[in-house]
Amino acid sequence: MKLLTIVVKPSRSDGVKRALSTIGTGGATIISAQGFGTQKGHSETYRGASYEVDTKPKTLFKVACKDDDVENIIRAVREVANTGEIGDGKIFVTELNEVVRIRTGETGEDAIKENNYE
Amino acid sequence: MKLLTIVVKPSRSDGVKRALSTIGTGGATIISAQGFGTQKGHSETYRGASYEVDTKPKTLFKVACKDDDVENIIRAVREVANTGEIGDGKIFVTELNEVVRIRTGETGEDAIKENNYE
Amino acid sequence: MKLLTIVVKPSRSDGVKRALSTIGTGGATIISAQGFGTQKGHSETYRGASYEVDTKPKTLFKVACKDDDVENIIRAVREVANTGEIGDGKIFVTELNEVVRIRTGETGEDAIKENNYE
Amino acid sequence: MSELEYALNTFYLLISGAFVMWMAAGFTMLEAGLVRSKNVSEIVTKNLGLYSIACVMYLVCGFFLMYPGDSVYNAYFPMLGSTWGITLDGLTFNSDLGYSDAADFFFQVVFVATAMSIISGSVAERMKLIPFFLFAIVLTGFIYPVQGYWKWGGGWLDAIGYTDFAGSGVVHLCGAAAALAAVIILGPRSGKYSSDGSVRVMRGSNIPIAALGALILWLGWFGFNGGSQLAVNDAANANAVAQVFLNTNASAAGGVIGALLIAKVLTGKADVTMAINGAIAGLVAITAAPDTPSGGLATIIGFIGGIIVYFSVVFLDTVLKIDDPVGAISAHGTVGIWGIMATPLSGAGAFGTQAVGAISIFLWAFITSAGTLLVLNAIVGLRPSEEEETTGLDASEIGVEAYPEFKD
Amino acid sequence: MSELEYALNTFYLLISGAFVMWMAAGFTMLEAGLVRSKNVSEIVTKNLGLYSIACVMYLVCGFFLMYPGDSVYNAYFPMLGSTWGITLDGLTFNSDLGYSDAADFFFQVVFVATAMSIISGSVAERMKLIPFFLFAIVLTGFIYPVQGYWKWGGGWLDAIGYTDFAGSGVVHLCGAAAALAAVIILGPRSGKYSSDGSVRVMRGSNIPIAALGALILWLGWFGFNGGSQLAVNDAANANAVAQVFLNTNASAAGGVIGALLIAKVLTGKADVTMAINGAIAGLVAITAAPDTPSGGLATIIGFIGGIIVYFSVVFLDTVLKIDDPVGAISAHGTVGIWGIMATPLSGAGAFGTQAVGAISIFLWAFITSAGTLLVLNAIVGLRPSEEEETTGLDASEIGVEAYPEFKD
Amino acid sequence: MSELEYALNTFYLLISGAFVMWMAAGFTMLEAGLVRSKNVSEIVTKNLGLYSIACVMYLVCGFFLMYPGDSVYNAYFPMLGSTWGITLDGLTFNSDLGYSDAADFFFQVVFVATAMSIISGSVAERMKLIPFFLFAIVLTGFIYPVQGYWKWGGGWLDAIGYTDFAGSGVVHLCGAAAALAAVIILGPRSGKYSSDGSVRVMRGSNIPIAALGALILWLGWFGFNGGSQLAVNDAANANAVAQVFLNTNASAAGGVIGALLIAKVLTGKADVTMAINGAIAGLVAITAAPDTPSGGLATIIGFIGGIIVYFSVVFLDTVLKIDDPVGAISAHGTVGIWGIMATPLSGAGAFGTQAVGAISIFLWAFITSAGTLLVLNAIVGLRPSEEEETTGLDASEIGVEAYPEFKD
Ligand SMILES: Nc1ncnc2c1ncn2[C@@H]1O[C@H](COP(=O)(O)OP(=O)(O)O)[C@@H](O)[C@H]1O
Ligand SMILES: Nc1ncnc2c1ncn2[C@@H]1O[C@H](COP(=O)(O)OP(=O)(O)O)[C@@H](O)[C@H]1O
Ligand SMILES: Nc1ncnc2c1ncn2[C@@H]1O[C@H](COP(=O)(O)OP(=O)(O)O)[C@@H](O)[C@H]1O
Repeated sequence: MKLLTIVVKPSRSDGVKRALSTIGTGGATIISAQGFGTQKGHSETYRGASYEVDTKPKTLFKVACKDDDVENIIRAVREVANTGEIGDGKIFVTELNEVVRIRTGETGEDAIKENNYE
Repeated sequence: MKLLTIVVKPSRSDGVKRALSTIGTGGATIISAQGFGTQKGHSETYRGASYEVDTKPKTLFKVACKDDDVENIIRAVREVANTGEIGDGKIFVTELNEVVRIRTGETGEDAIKENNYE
Repeated sequence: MKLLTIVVKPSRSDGVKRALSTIGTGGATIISAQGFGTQKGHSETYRGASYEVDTKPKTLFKVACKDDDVENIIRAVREVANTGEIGDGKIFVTELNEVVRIRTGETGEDAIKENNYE
Repeated sequence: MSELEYALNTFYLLISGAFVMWMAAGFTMLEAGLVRSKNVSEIVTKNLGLYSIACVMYLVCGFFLMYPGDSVYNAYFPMLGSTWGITLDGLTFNSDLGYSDAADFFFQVVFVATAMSIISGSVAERMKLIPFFLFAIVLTGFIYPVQGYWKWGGGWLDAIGYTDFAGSGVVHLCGAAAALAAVIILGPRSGKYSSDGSVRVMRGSNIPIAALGALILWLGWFGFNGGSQLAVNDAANANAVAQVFLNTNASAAGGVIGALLIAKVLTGKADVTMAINGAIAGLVAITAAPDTPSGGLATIIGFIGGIIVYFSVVFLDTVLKIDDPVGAISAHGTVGIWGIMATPLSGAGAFGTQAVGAISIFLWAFITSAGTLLVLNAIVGLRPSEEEETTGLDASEIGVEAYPEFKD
Repeated sequence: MSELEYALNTFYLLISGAFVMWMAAGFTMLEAGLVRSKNVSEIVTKNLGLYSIACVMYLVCGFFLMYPGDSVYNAYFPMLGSTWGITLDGLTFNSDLGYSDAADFFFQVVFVATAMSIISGSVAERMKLIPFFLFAIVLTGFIYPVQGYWKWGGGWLDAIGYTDFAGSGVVHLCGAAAALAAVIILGPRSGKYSSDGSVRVMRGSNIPIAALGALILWLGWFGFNGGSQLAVNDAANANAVAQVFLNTNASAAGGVIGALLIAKVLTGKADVTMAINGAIAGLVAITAAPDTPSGGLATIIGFIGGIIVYFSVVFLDTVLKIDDPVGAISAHGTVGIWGIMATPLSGAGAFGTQAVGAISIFLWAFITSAGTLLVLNAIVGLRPSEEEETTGLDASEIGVEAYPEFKD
Repeated sequence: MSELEYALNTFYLLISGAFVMWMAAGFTMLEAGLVRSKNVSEIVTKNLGLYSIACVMYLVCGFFLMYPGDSVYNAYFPMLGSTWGITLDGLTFNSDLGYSDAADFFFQVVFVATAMSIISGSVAERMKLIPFFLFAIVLTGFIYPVQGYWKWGGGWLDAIGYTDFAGSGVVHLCGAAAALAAVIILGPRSGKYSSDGSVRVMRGSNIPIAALGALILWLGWFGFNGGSQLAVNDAANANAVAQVFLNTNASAAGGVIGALLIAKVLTGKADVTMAINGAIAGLVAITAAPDTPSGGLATIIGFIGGIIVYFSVVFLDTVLKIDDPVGAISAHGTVGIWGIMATPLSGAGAFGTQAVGAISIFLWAFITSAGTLLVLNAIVGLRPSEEEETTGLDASEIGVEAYPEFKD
């Protein structure tokens, strides 16, 4: 399994959520973040003094998935989050040794399979 | 070493903190998050128009630990965070190559051992 | 490539940002967090009743980098974030299988190389 | 009239005016609380600016346009003049008027600002600052005074017997009609209505200050309605002012109950933003005749106002797709009409005349506002770019985040 | 009395009443600032609703119950009547009363709302909306007016010489006694006290608006106490009103200093929430006799009030485990008793009579409230489910988050 | 003068005083909105505390120092006395004064608090509570009353014909001069200016409550200026009060427009914090002579005040590196001087005399404040440790976070 860390512009966050639901990853965990990269900050004025805003707001998704799904997810995320403008974000792929579903104790791929309870 | 990413309901977050302290992981880093999974959102009304809340608040813990502690921590977390209801959360286990304690420069397991300074 | 998770005191966060920019990691993603470890909380009084604050505010950086840069980054971060006081934070190093730049679809080290577009 | 009576009347008008000035804070808080946080600094700026512009324009030409004395050449358009140079030297013991001219001006000027405040809420989150202020100049210097003259300056609406004690029509419907024109011309906020017809909810960012805004308006309304008796120097006037206070309060209470009840019954939740709109609705509804109903009837007029505002908000938002972030068109417009038409219930005004008043004020404000806004749109453009709107107007127009330390 | 004097008195009562109405905003902000953010919309709704209910109930029956004129059949329970139909036609130059009946009603109605506002803070975060509003109907329509009649309507407490200028007892202690009954019946907020007896601190979510609330109350209190002289038409009355303003302000200042000082000395920190409670304590303490003490004595009465409120809050919270999120029982109840008992210090009232007043008001309000609440609990249930309480009442009752964009 | 006139004057002074008391809420909100969230509880506490201290000190000695009657031994230092024991028994129909002595005291005491409120904003985020309160004792009990006596108590500034209707100098410049001394002695907030000379921007945490603060001040100023006529019992006085209301409002409006316009022209953004400072600047500018200019001239005086405050804020912050978080020194000091010097524009006061007034008040307040603060610094230390300052004074001084649930 893999653990994806997806960083996108906040305005694309709803799209990513929908894309992930459609693919059926079973879920995601979402965090507000700030980022910088090729995209630099910009300068603002406050009470006549100027200052640098050196980061931009981003949304970070943690998604656990089967190895096979990685490609699909990357494609789907790129589709909705790629505006062609600098600062669109990155996808980081890391190895996931194990997952546990707290409620049931299921492990491995079972733990992230969408289940039909309720 | 392993890096655990633990996602739980916010109401269980105090319990998880206590459980981790008891086991003596040496520490944790905690982040507010939103999540979706088997547990879907629900719909709300605002000024007569209804809308979907598609995520639920969650709390995310990052915990670095020795390989041997993984099992213990999973058990302890499940004990406090398992309400039997859908949405209780997941534990993700990934390999941790190296840790550095910024203050001392210690690395490896030493860096996450609780130390008695102060 | 490696994915570093760097936890520091919020007051050091600007310094870390500057250090990363100087080294030229190409970027970082930053998240507000709370932490505990060797450094415990402290007790406060509110309306005559005392309570425990069991965590301290921290800032978490996610930085993807080439294997060669890890050492440099650790050194640079320690330089700005090490106050010698307990609670200065940790650096966690994990393996990064793959990175994708959402905008261009570039992968691997290209995806995190600062590029000159714009 | 003795000098002392004159003095008491003047003092009473000044205190009333100060209460109405306070309504500027009410609108500012209400609107700041009901928009998203990325547009809060901008709406605050608009409110501070529009109030200031109203004060200057009314001094430059508005007051004289509205109260031209004998110099009016006809009953429709008054003659232009100026009160810019008003000084203490020119003020004497004006016992015909019964209070100081300067107090009169002050009491009137805060009303203009109220009318304009209604508009800022409706166009929130998507109208640029410069055209908004240019429009404020036209509305407060011209559009408002002309129809104000029709009724309070002794024009034709007054002549036919149209009743409007403190301005359900002259102030509230006028402002709401201008707001409606603006909202139609601007279109909804970006992302508010999807192509599939579904409505995206954009929630207010700070409910307690929105409620504070409503409570400020409630307090200010005692000056708004209570001061409109214009005299408190004998028993008859004092009794009238007292009845006005009693009824204004009763109607607002009725409005809260009406809106809360209907929201709870229809959705199961006691939507606090509807309670807020309900309070304002109750206040607007009683404004056309706060002196004549009994306390009980005032409560009922407000209660019905609260129910009307609920349905009007939902209907505009989800059926007509008219995007009014704070519900001002419903609270001041729809309910303003209810207030005007309800005066005959307590024997004040006749149904037909009231209808003529409502229609003519609505048309005048709607048409002149639409015209002005279309011209402004052609010259400077009313809307920010979509990018600016998505990022929030605080960043592009003001450069100051409202809550820089609170994550969103 | 001349018509002009009558007019001035009426105007003075109306302005005083408007200031007291403003206290509704004070309680709303105070309580919204001192609860956790997940219950802010709910407490705002309760405050808007309770004020409105108080206005209607007092119009329907409360006023007449409290001021029944000759029609009372005994000194304990006045006869029921109605002021629902009060209109301008019925108002004449009532020179016996000295001011307009309508102004009188308005000034009285805002007092009822104050009494009820005290309760909403104490039951915050854990009482359902519907039973709260039902209780508000009973308290404002019956419980408050009956004991109000005892003193201000000419009942037995007045006859025995109990002194209560503006209502340390009739308003504040009455509200606090009802609050105490409610808090005992409801129990503490879920999670507040652990089984091991330790107290969990639940911090207020917005300190500046809590402070704003206290400052609004401070301002409103000039109407509350200042208006209770009921006349300002000659030198003696004017001097009395002036002394009341001076003393009310001095006592509030003393309260802030007392509470801050004791907090700083005992905990090393100048707890701002205690300063807020201290201000209110100072105001409550002076309310029983704001006209008789010197400015210096008023300061000391407030100062002691500030110290009392500190210890009362801590004692209720940590020893008695009575969970009062905003400290209302302490500020209005404990300090209300102090205010009643302190009147002899400036020669007003006798110790014994004051004690009879405090005890009888407390018992009446406590017992009738407890009874009503137990009945409501049996019928509709007072508390939300634990799940709802943990999630916050904004979600389950109102459907509107107070601060949807600020993370918590 | 009849008793009724006396009564009306007294009532008018009391209401005016209540409006000025309300300015305490204005300063509290303004300052709470313009500091960073980690210092919000602290600044709220300072404001509640300083107001209370001002009330006590003025009662103990300030009032008598400022208005010593015949007992003054020279025109520079009045004799010490006390109003601590002021009671109703001592109040009679004082027809020479024309209003109740107690009302006079109340109206004066709220002015002292205003002067002290100016200072709290300037020293925000870096001055410890205890020395701040000790300084408040000295300023409100001694520094302010002495120069107040010079003008309003019949001292030498009054004798030479210095004009200061409501206190551009006596209140605002006095407060700002003390603030300047404090800011220079304290130094800038830690991290504000880097060694390379660059300025670090520290943004206000809550813009809507800062705007609310400005609007509260605007309302309160009607009492501040309007009440300073001290009588409203005949046509001449009533007209004067009315003109004062009109001009105060016009000048504030001018100030908003001036500051917004210059900000927009120079930076492209309509900085809302400058609009807020502009409103206050307009109010301060007109305060020295709100009765004599025409409405138009008042607007222009305010407009220029708005432009001055903009440049003054930027100049102090970026050139002189005087760190004034809320811009109080500019709004009350720089613009206070403008107000004093502008009175001859409407024929009130002579240029030279006004300059003498401004300079003497400035020097007195600056020097005595600096002396007091240096002594306090030596004894208790004015500044918290750098660690405490970085963490925020809420944690170290108050123990209560202002917004515990909103992440930063
Ligand atoms: N090396 C990195 N490590 C972690 N996050 C990064 C890194 N580089 C960029 N990011 C994240 O991706 C976001 C977009 O990257 P950026 O380089 O600005 O644009 P683009 O990916 O379009 O070239 C950044 O704001 C940051 O959140
Ligand atoms: N594939 C996933 N990747 C990352 N986080 C997930 C994933 N699936 C679920 N989560 C997180 O776990 C939480 C609970 O998961 P959910 O499937 O709703 O319930 P349960 O684990 O009880 O079946 C989610 O809200 C989300 O934060
Ligand atoms: N085992 C751990 N897993 C994850 N984060 C940790 C762990 N231990 C410490 N941290 C993080 O590092 C921060 C500093 O650690 P701490 O042990 O208090 O001080 P130090 O590193 O100086 O010894 C903590 O507040 C927490 O955010």
